[in-house]
Amino acid sequence: MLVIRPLQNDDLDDLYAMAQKAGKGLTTLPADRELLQRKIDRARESFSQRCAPEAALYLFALEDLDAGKTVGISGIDARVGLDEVFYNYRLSVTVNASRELGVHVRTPTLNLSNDMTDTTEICSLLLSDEYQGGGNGLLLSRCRFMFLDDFRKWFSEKVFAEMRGVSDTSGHSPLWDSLGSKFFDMEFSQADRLSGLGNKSFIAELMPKYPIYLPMLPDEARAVIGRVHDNTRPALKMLQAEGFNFNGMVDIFDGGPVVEAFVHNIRTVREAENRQVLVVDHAMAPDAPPDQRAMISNRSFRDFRVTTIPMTCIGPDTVNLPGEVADAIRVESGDQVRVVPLKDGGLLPVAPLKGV
Amino acid sequence: MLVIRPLQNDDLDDLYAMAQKAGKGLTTLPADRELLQRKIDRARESFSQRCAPEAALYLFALEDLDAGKTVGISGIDARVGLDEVFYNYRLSVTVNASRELGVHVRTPTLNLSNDMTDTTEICSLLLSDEYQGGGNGLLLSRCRFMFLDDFRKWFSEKVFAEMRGVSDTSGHSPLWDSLGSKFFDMEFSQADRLSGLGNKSFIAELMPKYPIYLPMLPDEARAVIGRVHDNTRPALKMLQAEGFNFNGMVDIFDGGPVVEAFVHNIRTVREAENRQVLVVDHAMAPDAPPDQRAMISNRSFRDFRVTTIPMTCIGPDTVNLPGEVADAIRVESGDQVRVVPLKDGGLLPVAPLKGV
Amino acid sequence: MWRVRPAKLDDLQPILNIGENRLSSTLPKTRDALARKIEQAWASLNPVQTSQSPRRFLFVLENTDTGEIAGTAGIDSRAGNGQPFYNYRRDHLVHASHELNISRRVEMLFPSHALTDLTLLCSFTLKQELRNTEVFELLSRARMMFIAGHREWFTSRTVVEIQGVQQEHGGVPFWDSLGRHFFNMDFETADQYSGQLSKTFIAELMPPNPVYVTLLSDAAQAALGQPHPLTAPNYDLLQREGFLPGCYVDIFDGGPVMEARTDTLKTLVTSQTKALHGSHQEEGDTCLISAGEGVEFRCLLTPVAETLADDVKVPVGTWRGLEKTAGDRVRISPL
Amino acid sequence: MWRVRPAKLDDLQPILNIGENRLSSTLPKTRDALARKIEQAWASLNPVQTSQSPRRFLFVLENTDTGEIAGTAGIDSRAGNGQPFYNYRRDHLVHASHELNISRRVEMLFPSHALTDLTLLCSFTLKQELRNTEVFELLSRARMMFIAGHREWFTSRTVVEIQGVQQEHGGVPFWDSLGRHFFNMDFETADQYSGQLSKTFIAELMPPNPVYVTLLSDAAQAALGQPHPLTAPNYDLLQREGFLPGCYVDIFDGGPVMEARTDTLKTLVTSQTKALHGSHQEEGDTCLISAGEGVEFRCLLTPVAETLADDVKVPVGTWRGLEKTAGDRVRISPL
Repeated sequence: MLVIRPLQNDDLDDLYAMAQKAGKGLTTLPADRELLQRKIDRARESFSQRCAPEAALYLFALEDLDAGKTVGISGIDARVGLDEVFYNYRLSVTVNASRELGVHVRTPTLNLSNDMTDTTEICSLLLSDEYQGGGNGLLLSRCRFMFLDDFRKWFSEKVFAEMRGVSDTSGHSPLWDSLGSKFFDMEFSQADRLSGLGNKSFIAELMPKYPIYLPMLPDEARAVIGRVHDNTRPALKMLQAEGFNFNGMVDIFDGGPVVEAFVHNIRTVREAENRQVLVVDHAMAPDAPPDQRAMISNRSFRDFRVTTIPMTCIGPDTVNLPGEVADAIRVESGDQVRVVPLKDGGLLPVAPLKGV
Repeated sequence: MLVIRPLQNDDLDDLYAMAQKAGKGLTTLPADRELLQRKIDRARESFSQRCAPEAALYLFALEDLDAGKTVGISGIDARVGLDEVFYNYRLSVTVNASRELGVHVRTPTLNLSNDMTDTTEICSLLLSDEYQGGGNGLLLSRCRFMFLDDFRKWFSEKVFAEMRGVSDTSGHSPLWDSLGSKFFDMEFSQADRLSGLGNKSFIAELMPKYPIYLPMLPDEARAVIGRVHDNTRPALKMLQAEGFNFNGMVDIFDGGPVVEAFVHNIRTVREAENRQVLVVDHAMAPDAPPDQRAMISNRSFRDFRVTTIPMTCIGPDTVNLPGEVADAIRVESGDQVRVVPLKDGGLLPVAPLKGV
Repeated sequence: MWRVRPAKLDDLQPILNIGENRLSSTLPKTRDALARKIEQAWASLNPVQTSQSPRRFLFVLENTDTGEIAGTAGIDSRAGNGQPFYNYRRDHLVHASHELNISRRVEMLFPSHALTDLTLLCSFTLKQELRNTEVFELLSRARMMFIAGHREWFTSRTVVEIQGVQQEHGGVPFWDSLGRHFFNMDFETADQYSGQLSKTFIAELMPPNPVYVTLLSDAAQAALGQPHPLTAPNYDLLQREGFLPGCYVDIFDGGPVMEARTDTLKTLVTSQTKALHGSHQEEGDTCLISAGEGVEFRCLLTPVAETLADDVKVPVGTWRGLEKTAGDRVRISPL
Repeated sequence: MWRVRPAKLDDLQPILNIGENRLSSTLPKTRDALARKIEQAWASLNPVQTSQSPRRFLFVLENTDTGEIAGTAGIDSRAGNGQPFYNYRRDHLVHASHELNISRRVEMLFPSHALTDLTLLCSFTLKQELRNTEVFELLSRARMMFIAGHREWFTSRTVVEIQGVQQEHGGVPFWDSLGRHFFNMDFETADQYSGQLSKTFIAELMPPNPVYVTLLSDAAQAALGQPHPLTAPNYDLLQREGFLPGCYVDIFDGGPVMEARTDTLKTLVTSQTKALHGSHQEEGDTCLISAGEGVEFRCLLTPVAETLADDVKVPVGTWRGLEKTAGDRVRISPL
C-alpha cells in the first residue's frame, strides 16, 4: 500500500537516492545530503508549527508500506518571496500605434515581476521511476490540494506551480543562451544548480530589470517562452485538469510557464466530500484502476496521511475501510475523513444532490 | 414581457433619454445623439457581419414589448485595443531586499499595461431606473454570456469587464486628482467624458509610462485603487457570482478594477443546456420570482433574442412555451433553444446526471 | 564662382534635381514639402520674426557663372523645431550581486530628448563630383560663418547627426535589429517619414523603455555610433571644426551625433570681421569670406592678398559675389 | 599655526573628538571603520601602490602649536571606490499627444552611475568656531593644492556632493518623500550605512525605474538640487573654485552634486611652483602654500613678502610648518 505522510528524518537516504537518479533539471531537489537534510528539518518544523506559518515548507513523502521505502516526494511552499526576492518574467504585450501612419504594432514583452511574492507554491514533485503509472503520480501531486483545502488559512487564495521549461539533453536552455547568459557568464546548468541551492535571487539581481522586447530575441529563444519541457508535459496536463491555468508568468532562466488556480476552484477541492470511517473486516476490491479509485485523507495537520481506495468503498455517508488501510492513515471507526476521486471526470458514488 | 434583442435604429430616442438620465459616470454611453447613432450603426454592422469580426461591437437592447420601449442596453466589444491602444495599470508588487541590512520591502506598484489588447470586453450596461429589480439587471447582463457561449469563435477565451472606480458626487476621482491630473491639466469629469468619446488612448499618451510606486501617492488615492464606485457594487457582485475575478488591472483614470473570466468557466455558460421548443396553448405561471426563472435564448446570431421563463416550463428534453413567448424570441415548436437559471444557485429541473 | 546664399523658391526645381544619391534625410523629398521648407527658411531670415516657430535656415550652393545649384546646407536654430528631438543616449547600468561578488557594466540605450532645442546642422547635400573639392568645405562651413554673423539666433551648443552604417544591399543593421520591430516598416520609409512628418510618430511607436545593447544583433552593435563610410569627409571636416561624437546616437540608424560648444567652433574662433578692400592679384591664401545679414548673406572662397588690422584685400570679383563694395564689413576665416 | 597634512593613525581619537555636528556623512563614525579608512588613506600616499583599489586620501587640519586636530578633508581618486557611485540625474521626458495637440515636459529623476570613477572631494569636517575663518579655505583648498601636486592620480573631472535640505526637526523632505519608502529606514540610518557599508544595499533597495518629480511631495520638490543652508560657505567657496551644480543630485537628500573640470579649478590654474626663500617680514598677502609629495604633503597659510620669477619669500616659520628649507620647491596660490 502506498501512503502519503509528512517527510521524516529517516527519509534522507531514500531521498538522496532519488535525487541522484533524477540528475539535472530538478532544481528543487538537488543531490546534496546536507541540503536535503535542511529541507527535512524545515518540513518537520512546518508540520509541527515550530516556524512562522509563512515560512513553512510542507514536504510529503510517498511511502511504500510493504517495501518500507520512500518512493516519492511533493511539497507546498506556504509563501514564496518573503525571505529572498522571487522573480518571474511576465509575458506582456506592448502596443504602439500611430494613427497618422496607420501602424499598429503589438510587441510581446517580458517584464520582470515580483508578483508571485507571498503566494503559495506547489513544488518539489519527484516520483521514483519504478513507481510511475497506476495513479501514483496523481496521488503524490493531488494529495497537496487536500491539504490546502483543509488548512486554507495558512495559504494564499491562489496557488501556483512553476513548470520546468525547455532545455536540451545537454542541459542547454535556448532562453538562457540568448538572454540570461548575456548578463551572466554562466552555463544554464550551473545557473540552474545555483538556483536550486537557493541563490536564484542573487542571480536575478544581475538579470535585466527593464522590459525585454521579444522580437529582439532569436527565434529559438522566443519559441520556448511559456513552453514546458517534454518531460514535464504530463505534470502540466494533470494540473490543467485540476483547473490550473497559465497566468502569464514565466521563469526568468528557462522561460517555463507558471500555472495557477484559486484554491476553491481546484477540482480536488471542489469535489472532495466528508465521510465517516467504518472499519470493516472484509478486504477491499483488489487493484481498481485509477479512474475507479478515490483519495482519502485523515484531515490531520501534523500527521497528514492520504492513500487511495476503490470508489466502491464509499457510501453516501460513510466509507468502509479494512483495518490495515485505517491503520495506514491512522483513523478509526467514527473518524471523519475526506474523499475525492483520484482522477478528474470520476464522480463519487451516490453524490448527494445539491439544490432543488 | 421583457426581451433582449439586437439594438435597432429606432432605439435612438430611448437610448438618448436613458443616457441623459444616467448623467456623468457612464462613459461608454454619453448623451450625444450623433455618438449614439454611430454606436447603433456599429452594432447593426456587427450583427449582420458586415464588419471584421474583431471590430464588432454587439449591443443588446432590453425591450418592454408591452410598453413598446427600450429600457436597457448591454454590450460586448469583440476585441479591444486593435484600433486604438488600450491601456490599464497593472497593480503589481516590487520587492527590494537587502540581506545585509535585513530589509525586505514590498512596494505596490502600478505598471502601465496593454495586456487586455485583443480581449473581449463586456460593456455598456445601462438599465432604466424604473425597471431595476425583478431580475431585469441579471437578464440584461447575463444574456451576453449566452451569446458568448454560442458564438465563441468570434471572441477571446477570456472576457473582461471594467468596473467604474471611485469618484465623489461632484465627479472628482481621488486617483485622477493625485496622478492623472499631474500629467494632464484636466478635470476628471472632462477626461472621463473625452474617454467616453473615444479619446482615451490620446489621453493615455500623456500619462506616465514608467511604474508608479504607490507609497508616493496620497492615502486617499491609494485607497481607491482596485475599488468600485458604490453604485457599481451590485454589478460587481453579479459578475463575481458568475465567476469573474479581479485580474490585477485597474483603470488608469479612476483606479476601478478589471474583472475577468474564462468563457468556459462562466456560470451561465457552464450551466446552460439545450432544449427543444414545444409551443403550448396554456399560459405560463405568472411572475415567478427571479430565482425560479430561467433565461431562454433562441441561439440566433443575427437576431439573438433572450427572455426569461419560469423554470416550471422546462422539462428534461423540452421547454413548454406559450405562443406569445415563442413569438417574442422568434422560435417555433421543434426549434432548439438554450436555457439556464437566471440566478446562480438555481438548478435546472431534472438535470441529466453526468457520469456514473 | 561658387557661392553659398539663402535658398529661394526659384531654387525648388534645381534642388530637386541635385540627385537621388544624396545622404541627407532631413530635406523633404516632395515638391510641396520642399517648397514649404524653403518658404519657412526665407521667413526665418527676417530679423524681426513674425511667427513664434524656431528659425530654420536653408542655403544653396550656386555657380554664379552658370546659375547651377549643386548643393544645400541647413541649420535648425532649435533641434526638433518646437517638438522633441529624439536620440538614444548611450550609457550603462551596473548590475551587481553582493553575495556572488560580481559586478557588471551593462551597456544601455536610453531614449532621450536632451538635445532638443540645441542648434542643429542639417540638410547637407552636394553633387557627387564636387565632394572632393574645396567647395565641400565652403558649403559646410558657410553655415558656421552664418552662425558667427547671427550668433544671437543660435544656442550655446551645436549638434549634427552623422548618417550611420548602411549595408550595400540597403540593410541598416541598427534599424533591422531595433526600430524595425516597433515601427513595422523598412528604414527608408521611416527615414522619409522622419524628414517629412512631425516627429509624433516616433513618440507613438518607439518603446519608452531603454534598450539593452547586448540584445542587439552583432551587426547592430558594431554599427552603434559608427558613421557611414561615405560620410568620412564630412566627419573629418566637422571634427576639424571642433565637433566631437558624444554619447548620443540616431534612433534609426545608430549613427553618431557630434556636438560642439558653438563659441569654440573653429570658424567662430578664427573668423574676423574686416573692411572690404580691393586687390588686383588673384593670388594669396584661399579663405572663406562672407557678408550680409539675413537674406543678403553670401559666402564664397576667395584668395586673400593681404590683411591688415581692420582691412582685407580681395579680388574685385569677390566683391561682386558678395554683393558688397569697398569699405563694407565682411567676415573672413582661413580654410 | 594651522596646517593641513595627511591623517595618521595617531589622529584617530582627535578626529572622533571633532564633534557630532559635522556635516560629512562620508567619514566613518565608528573607531574601527575610521582606523581602516586612515590606514587606507596612508597607503594611498605611497607613489608605488601595492593594492589595486583606488586611492582614497584623508587630510587633517592641525594646530602645530598645540597639536589640536580641528578638521578633516578627503579626496577619493575614483568616486565609488571601485563600486558604482549612485546619483539621480535630473532630466525630462516629453509627453506629447498629436491628436490633442498637447506636449508637456515631465521632470524625471533617472538613477545614474555616470559619475562613478570621477575624482570626488569628500569627508569635510571642521570645528564650528573655525568655520568663518581663513582656515576654512585652507582646509578645503589644500585638497586642490594636493591634486595640483599629484595630478596624475586624479581624473579630468572632479565632483563634490553638497548636503541637501534638512528640516530643523531632523526630517529630510527628499528622503521622506522618496527613499524612505524603499529603504524602510530613516535618513540618518541610511546615511550612516552609506558611509560605512558597501553601496550594494543601494542597488538592492533603490527602485531601478526613474521617478516622476511631480509625484514627490511639495517639500521634496522644493528641496531638489538645493544645498543645505549651513553649507553656504562651502558652496560659495567651491563655486569660486570653479565648481558648478549640474544635473546630478544625491539619491538620499536630493542635494546638488557640483562638478568641475579638474584642470580649470582655480587653484590648479593660479598655483605656481617656486623655490622657497626666507623673509623677515610677517606681512604681505596671505597665500596658500604647500610642499611635499605623498606622506610629506603639507599645506599652510602664509604671508608672502615677495615673489619673483621662480622664487617666493615667506617667513621662516612657514618653512618649519612645511618641513622644508631654502631652495626647496613649494607651490603657492593666492587666497
